Amino acid sequence: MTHLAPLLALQAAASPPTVVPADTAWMLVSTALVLLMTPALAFFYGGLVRSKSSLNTMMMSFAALGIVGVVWALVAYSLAFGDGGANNAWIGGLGNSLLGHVGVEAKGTIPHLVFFAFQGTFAIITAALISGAVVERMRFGPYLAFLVLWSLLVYAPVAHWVWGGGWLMTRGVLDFAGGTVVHINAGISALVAALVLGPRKDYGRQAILPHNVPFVLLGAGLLWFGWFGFNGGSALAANELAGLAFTNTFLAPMATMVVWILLDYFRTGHATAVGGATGIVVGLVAITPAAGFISPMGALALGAIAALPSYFAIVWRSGTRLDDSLDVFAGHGIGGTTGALLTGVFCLKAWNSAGADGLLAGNPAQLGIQALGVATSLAYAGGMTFVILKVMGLVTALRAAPRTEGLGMDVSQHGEEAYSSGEGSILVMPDAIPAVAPATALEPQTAAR
Amino acid sequence: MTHLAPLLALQAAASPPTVVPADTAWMLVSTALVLLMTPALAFFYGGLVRSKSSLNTMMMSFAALGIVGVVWALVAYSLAFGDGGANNAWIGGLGNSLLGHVGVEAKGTIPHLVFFAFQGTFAIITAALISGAVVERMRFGPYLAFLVLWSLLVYAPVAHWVWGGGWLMTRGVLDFAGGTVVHINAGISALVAALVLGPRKDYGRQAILPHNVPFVLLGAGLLWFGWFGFNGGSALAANELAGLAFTNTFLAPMATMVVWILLDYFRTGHATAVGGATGIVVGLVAITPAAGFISPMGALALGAIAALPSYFAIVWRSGTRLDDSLDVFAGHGIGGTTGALLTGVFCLKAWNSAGADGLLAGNPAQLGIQALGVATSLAYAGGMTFVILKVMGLVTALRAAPRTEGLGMDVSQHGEEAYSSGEGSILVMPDAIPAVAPATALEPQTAAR
Amino acid sequence: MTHLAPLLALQAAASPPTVVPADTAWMLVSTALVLLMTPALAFFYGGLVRSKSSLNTMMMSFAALGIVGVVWALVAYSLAFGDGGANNAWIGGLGNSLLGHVGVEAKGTIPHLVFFAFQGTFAIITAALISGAVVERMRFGPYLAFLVLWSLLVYAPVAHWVWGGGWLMTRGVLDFAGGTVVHINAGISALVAALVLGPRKDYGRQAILPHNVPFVLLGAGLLWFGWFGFNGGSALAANELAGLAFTNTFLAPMATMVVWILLDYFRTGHATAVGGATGIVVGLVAITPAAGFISPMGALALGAIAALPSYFAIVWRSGTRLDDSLDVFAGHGIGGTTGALLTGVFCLKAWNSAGADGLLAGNPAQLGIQALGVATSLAYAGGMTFVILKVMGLVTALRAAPRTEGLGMDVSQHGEEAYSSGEGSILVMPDAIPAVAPATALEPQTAAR
Amino acid sequence: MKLIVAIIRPDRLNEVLEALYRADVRGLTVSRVMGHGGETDRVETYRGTTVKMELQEKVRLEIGVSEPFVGITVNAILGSARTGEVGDGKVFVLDVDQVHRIRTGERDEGAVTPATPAMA
Amino acid sequence: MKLIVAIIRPDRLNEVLEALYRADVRGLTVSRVMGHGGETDRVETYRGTTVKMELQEKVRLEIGVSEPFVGITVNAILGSARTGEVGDGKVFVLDVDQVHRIRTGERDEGAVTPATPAMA
Amino acid sequence: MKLIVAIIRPDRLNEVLEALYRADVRGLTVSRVMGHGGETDRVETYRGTTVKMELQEKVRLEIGVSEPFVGITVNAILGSARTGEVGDGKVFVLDVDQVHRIRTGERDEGAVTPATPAMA
Ligand SMILES: Nc1ncnc2c1ncn2[C@@H]1O[C@H](COP(=O)(O)OP(=O)(O)O)[C@@H](O)[C@H]1O
Ligand SMILES: Nc1ncnc2c1ncn2[C@@H]1O[C@H](COP(=O)(O)OP(=O)(O)O)[C@@H](O)[C@H]1O
Ligand SMILES: Nc1ncnc2c1ncn2[C@@H]1O[C@H](COP(=O)(O)OP(=O)(O)O)[C@@H](O)[C@H]1O
Repeated sequence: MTHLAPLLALQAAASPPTVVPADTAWMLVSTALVLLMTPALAFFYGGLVRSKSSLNTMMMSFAALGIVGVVWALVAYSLAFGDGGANNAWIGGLGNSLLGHVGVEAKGTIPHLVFFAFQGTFAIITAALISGAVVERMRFGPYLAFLVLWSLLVYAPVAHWVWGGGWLMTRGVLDFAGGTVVHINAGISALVAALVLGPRKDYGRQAILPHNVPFVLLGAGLLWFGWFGFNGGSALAANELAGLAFTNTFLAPMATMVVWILLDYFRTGHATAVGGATGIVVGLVAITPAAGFISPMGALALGAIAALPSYFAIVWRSGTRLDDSLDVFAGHGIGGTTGALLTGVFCLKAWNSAGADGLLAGNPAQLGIQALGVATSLAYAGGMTFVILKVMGLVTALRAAPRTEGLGMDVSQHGEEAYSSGEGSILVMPDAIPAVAPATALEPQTAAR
Repeated sequence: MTHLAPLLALQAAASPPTVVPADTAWMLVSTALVLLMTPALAFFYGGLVRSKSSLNTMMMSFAALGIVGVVWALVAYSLAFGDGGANNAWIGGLGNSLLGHVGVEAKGTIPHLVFFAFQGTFAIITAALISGAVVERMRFGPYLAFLVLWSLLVYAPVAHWVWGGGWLMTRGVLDFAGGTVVHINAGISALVAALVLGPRKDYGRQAILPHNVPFVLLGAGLLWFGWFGFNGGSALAANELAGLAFTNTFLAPMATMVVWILLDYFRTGHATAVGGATGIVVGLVAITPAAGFISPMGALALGAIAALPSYFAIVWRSGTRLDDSLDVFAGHGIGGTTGALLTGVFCLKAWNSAGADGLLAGNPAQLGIQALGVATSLAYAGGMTFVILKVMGLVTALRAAPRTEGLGMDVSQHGEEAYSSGEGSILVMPDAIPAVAPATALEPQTAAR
Repeated sequence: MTHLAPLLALQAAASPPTVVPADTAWMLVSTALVLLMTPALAFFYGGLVRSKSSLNTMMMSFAALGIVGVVWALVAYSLAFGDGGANNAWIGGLGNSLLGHVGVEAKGTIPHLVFFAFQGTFAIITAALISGAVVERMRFGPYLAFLVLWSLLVYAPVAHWVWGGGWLMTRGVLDFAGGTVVHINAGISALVAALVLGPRKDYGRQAILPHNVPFVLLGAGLLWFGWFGFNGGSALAANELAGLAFTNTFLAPMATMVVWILLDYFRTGHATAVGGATGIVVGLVAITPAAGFISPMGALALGAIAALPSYFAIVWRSGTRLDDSLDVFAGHGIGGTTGALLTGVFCLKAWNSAGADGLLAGNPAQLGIQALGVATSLAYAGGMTFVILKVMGLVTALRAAPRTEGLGMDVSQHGEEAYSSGEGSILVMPDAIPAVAPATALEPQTAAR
Repeated sequence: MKLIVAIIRPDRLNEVLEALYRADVRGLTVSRVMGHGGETDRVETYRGTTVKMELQEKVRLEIGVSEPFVGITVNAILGSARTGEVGDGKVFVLDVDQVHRIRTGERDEGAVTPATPAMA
Repeated sequence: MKLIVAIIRPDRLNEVLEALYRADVRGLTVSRVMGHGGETDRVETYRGTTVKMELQEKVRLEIGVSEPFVGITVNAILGSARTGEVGDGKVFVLDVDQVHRIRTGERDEGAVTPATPAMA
Repeated sequence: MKLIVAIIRPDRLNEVLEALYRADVRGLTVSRVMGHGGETDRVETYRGTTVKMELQEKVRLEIGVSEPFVGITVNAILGSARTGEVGDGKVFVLDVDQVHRIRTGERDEGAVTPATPAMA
């Protein structure tokens, strides 16, 4: 995405770069849209778990808004997008840490701060995505620590390699809005986390059902809405490219949902709501790397094709002992991989001169380049996540004790219940109640008869 | 709406038309906003039905996002907005089918693809609106087939007549954002569908109550939010006209809600929440055709007036055997008619030179023209919907068997429940579990004491 | 905020002011975003109360959309932003009442109508905020009357003083997006309302628990999303200043949430979800007055600091007889005060030449000026709210009778329940059912076997 | 004094309430329960997980009656709750030692009104 | 051994629990139920539909006690659940044949502790 | 005829259902309840408010059986519901005067099938 910024800057504005109001308007909106995706994810995930762990699941997303956001501002942004000097192929420098030299002056055609915030929303949701693999068992404290470490050690470097001028970018890997940086990264990390933590104690023994499917649909709807900023905003301007990325984000999930519903129907005899919501998200994941590089009809095809690997991966996974609870790997890891590779198949310079021609345009090389990006991210993110969790496991327990797990994570981790009737709950009075209560001092209104 | 496009293009850009970034930014946002309206509708409708059919009701909206969206891209867009050549008065051509000649070059002042996507969101929600009349009894498969047929045979032609250069457009019918094309179309089709399918088995025998009124309020809130894109975006540019349409969309529902709450209060002694939400939606429906043609004070008046016919239509309908379950006709059919006619009363060239003067400005003729648009849509959409459903009824059963209906549509149509506790649900183990379970292979973390 | 408008107009557009499309696009979006905040508030508040009063709580926000919106259009806007002539220091004139001279011509760089609508969304949510202090006991009718009086007698004048060219504006009080006008105003009024009405009958006797914490999180997420329009839109243009305000609105709540979670953890041993949501809102409140005047790192600091006073105010308040039920004063009154004062500490001309230097930049005077704004708003809004409620109390009972309160406000005030199963509910048949029922006339489809 | 406990189908509740009303049985307590019996299980699928729902939604009625009302009440329920399909439910009649009306402190017959059938 | 079943108002539950606690009654089971009796029905309106709510929310207590506790328990409930308004509810006392404590397998008296009032 | 009422832990429900199934006990009714007993209370905090949760989630089983099944059923429950931790619950056995199967009108033994253990 950012490797387009200079080009766009040239097209849209004179050098030295100046802030273009129209582009700024669109990027402000896009940033707000992507920020909304994390609460949306909280509902998509929260609806899929049992009621007794729903708040914990939602908080795993909301907490990322706080923790990852702060880490991003303090140092991660600089590692991802700062100038790394000699080591720039590998990692950014610290020049922009503590928001140094990040002000309102133009980066491309928008204020640098807006670019910083836009990228921050990506870092936040990517980390939050992982939580789907460890819900209902991972302790909240260690999870927060994991968010910090993962953002610094996995997200920042990979984002730098692909978008920040690192080696994958120079290799010409195409990743318009984060198929590799966001979805493959999060997906493989989720898989590893699920393996390291092990399955929920009830997994495979009892039926664990979504406690609120409407929340899942709400999450999917808001995710699609926010994704227009995610992909459309990755053009970094309100131009034709944004229009293309936006429309492809409009078309691909439609095709995926339709195919998904048909697969559901033929396998189980029913088109399920959870399936429809999942299909939408998988379609959005798959179009993410391709959005600005392929044709709209290509997006329809890509969306339709992308349903298959993720669908069958979910079906297969559910029969194993692998408790990637909300199928983050099948949805984001495999969906992102499908999208990244198909980008190398469908991409056309005719639609984006800053892009490349792909397999169908007679350039199989691009497919290889895409595969390199995929493989790198799978290997690095998977390995590093394994190391982070194993090391953390040496200093603290990552998961709750079985009895705690049985009680539910909401009560055990947050001391709260998602839905309480208040029955049989006794108020614990604080020690001191002021003698003269203000309310009585001002004799309350007499009530209606 | 699109009959303004050329004019705006002239005002805002030089010929040959070029993409204007500011207009593109606004139209990208507007398209995202209108897309969000369909999930919003899913909640508005889903909250109004019984829990046992809530997922099915929501899926009737979500499915439209997939099915209608794909149909729109393949052929419906071309039928509605393509050049129909000699027959252009009646129907568009196939030149834009499969997105032929629909690219990033400017249509008006925005990329053609963005115009296509914006219009697509209208086609989607219009079809979804109809579902409110047949909830809790129509089988899902036939419903999906109906979506396809209706979009092709009803939506596309009517959209062409009014917006695509068809005969109603040349007659000077004013429909800024879809009072006729969207709301009257959907409303009358809903009425016919309710008559053809017949009432729910419990209708008029038992009390059928909304299972989740907060969802109804959530839907209404998100619908209003999205409607700013619906009406404001129908200016197709970020200009004064957009500002006018936007502000009228801000004012009218306020007046409708206030009047609705008062009517509720005087009739039942209570201002209800369902009533407040319904009032908002009716106000939005009524202002839709008028948004860009009348003054803000006119919008307040229109909103206030529009509450009356829809309100009393709902009260009357509930006493009959006509099970238009969620009052789609009273809300959208009658609300849209009120708005379309009042457009002919309040419209002023002073506010939109591309519009017309109405009755109050001494031009009663416009009211007649508006009536023509209303009558045409009522007759054509009503008749065609009747034919579609009767023909479908010959090949398959449109509604579920009474016992299935009693069981609830969620379990019978989707094999799911909206809210499940998992109690007494036995896991059906898939045949094969891999001997070496990965989780155990990697010895899970020992848990906290 | 509006005191920047002229300046921006000068920067961005030539005189006579003309409408700038990019600024218009951003302000249309911002207005829609702020409008969405009121439904969001309905969920934030509605989730925190008991199920039996949840609809009433939500309707207290939704009703403001109707009532306050209409009052705003009719006269309040004119009082706040109209030209007050000789008395302009105190109150605006009536020149813009009934939207007189409010059209599509430019005010600053956007259509005047858009400015009107944008400001209207502020008036609406400010009034709605107060409801959090009187939920579960205030009668709905008197509440609606209070909304009208409060908007006219409190909101309009204070908005005029600070933003409409009144005396506080000339004194140089900095309030970028409403720390004083919105949050302190609403907070102190809520405190007074809670004192006048007195505590809920169960308050301090029984545990009153949030019935739906996911709704609280949904509300918080949508509030944050909308707040980007609230603060970012207060630049009234899509420029660098908007980027600064936007980014500060992105950063501050993150710091507040993190600190809040830590405080929760150290006090109760758990990081709660309600706490996380509350922290986000408090951070948003605190950054509101400062958003366009301080540096991003300043915003992080301000957000972190702002958690403390509000947090401990809530803890303290809960031990008293003061039933400010949803802690509007602690959250908005104290949060707004913290923000307004810290604006005087952190503000820098270097970031906004239209602003001022603050304490840290060696200008303690600004802190004094800020304190003047705070004190004025506390005194005026508090006193006037007291008078309004006491006078209303003379003509009608403000709160429901204890038995009604026990039954719940949903049934008593709205004749509805939020979640009904329909069990044991008997349909009350309307007198007349048409002999020939239309459905039967058209012999319904025979159903599937 | 007897306590009659009946398990019925949710969608027969209104009919049963009406039948009891006609039989002059005024007081009763209702609760949502789930039942297992001869009905065939529903199958549901959530992503890769397929589950068999062994419990069906039922409604439980609890009615304290004086001896003369036992037959009347049981028959009212049997008549109004039957559909003839598996899953109609059961009626249990239990002996009661004491009944108290909380409001008045009345005991036994006095606590369940009317104590004798109107037409008797 | 007796099983005491009480139907009370939801908003009296805390008082009743406290009274039972003071009466040394430790074990009990609570459930939400809906009751029909002498109370006047609520009327609600949803759009054009008007409905009469015939069932009121109530809470059901189920308490297994040894003979010496029967009177104490019933009186604790009667005393704490009463408001004097129609709708206060009922108390039923049923005979119990056996009681088992699942954890220990203890039977009857042993299964409900304490078996005899402290002050006795 | 007896009516067996058991209060168990929610997370033992599946095991208990399976044990009953193996014991040939086919019909039963289940409901969610909340119980108070010897378990330590949970503490929760909502903003400034701290509360003690005195009630634990439990599941209530109601099973009508013919005499020969009483022991079998009780033992099946005792065996499958026990964890050994405080909070396992109770089993009550009540006498039943009559049982009716609504669908057929069959009475008593006939209403609860099977009336005698398979292996008997
Ligand atoms: N032995 C029993 N004890 C308690 N409840 C029972 C018993 N048998 C059946 N039930 C209840 O009655 C319902 C219907 O019983 P079932 O055997 O399915 O149909 P039928 O009563 O028509 O033979 C069950 O769902 C269950 O709730
Ligand atoms: N005969 C009965 N059997 C079972 N429950 C009853 C019976 N009569 C009343 N109840 C329960 O007691 C509640 C209060 O009874 P009601 O007659 O309304 O008031 P009161 O007990 O004060 O006369 C009812 O809502 C119902 O739940
Ligand atoms: N006397 C009683 N009457 C009715 N239910 C009881 C009684 N005692 C316990 N229970 C139920 O059994 C559950 C477990 O009882 P408890 O005393 O906590 O543990 P245990 O049975 O292992 O001693 C309680 O939560 C309650 O639901």
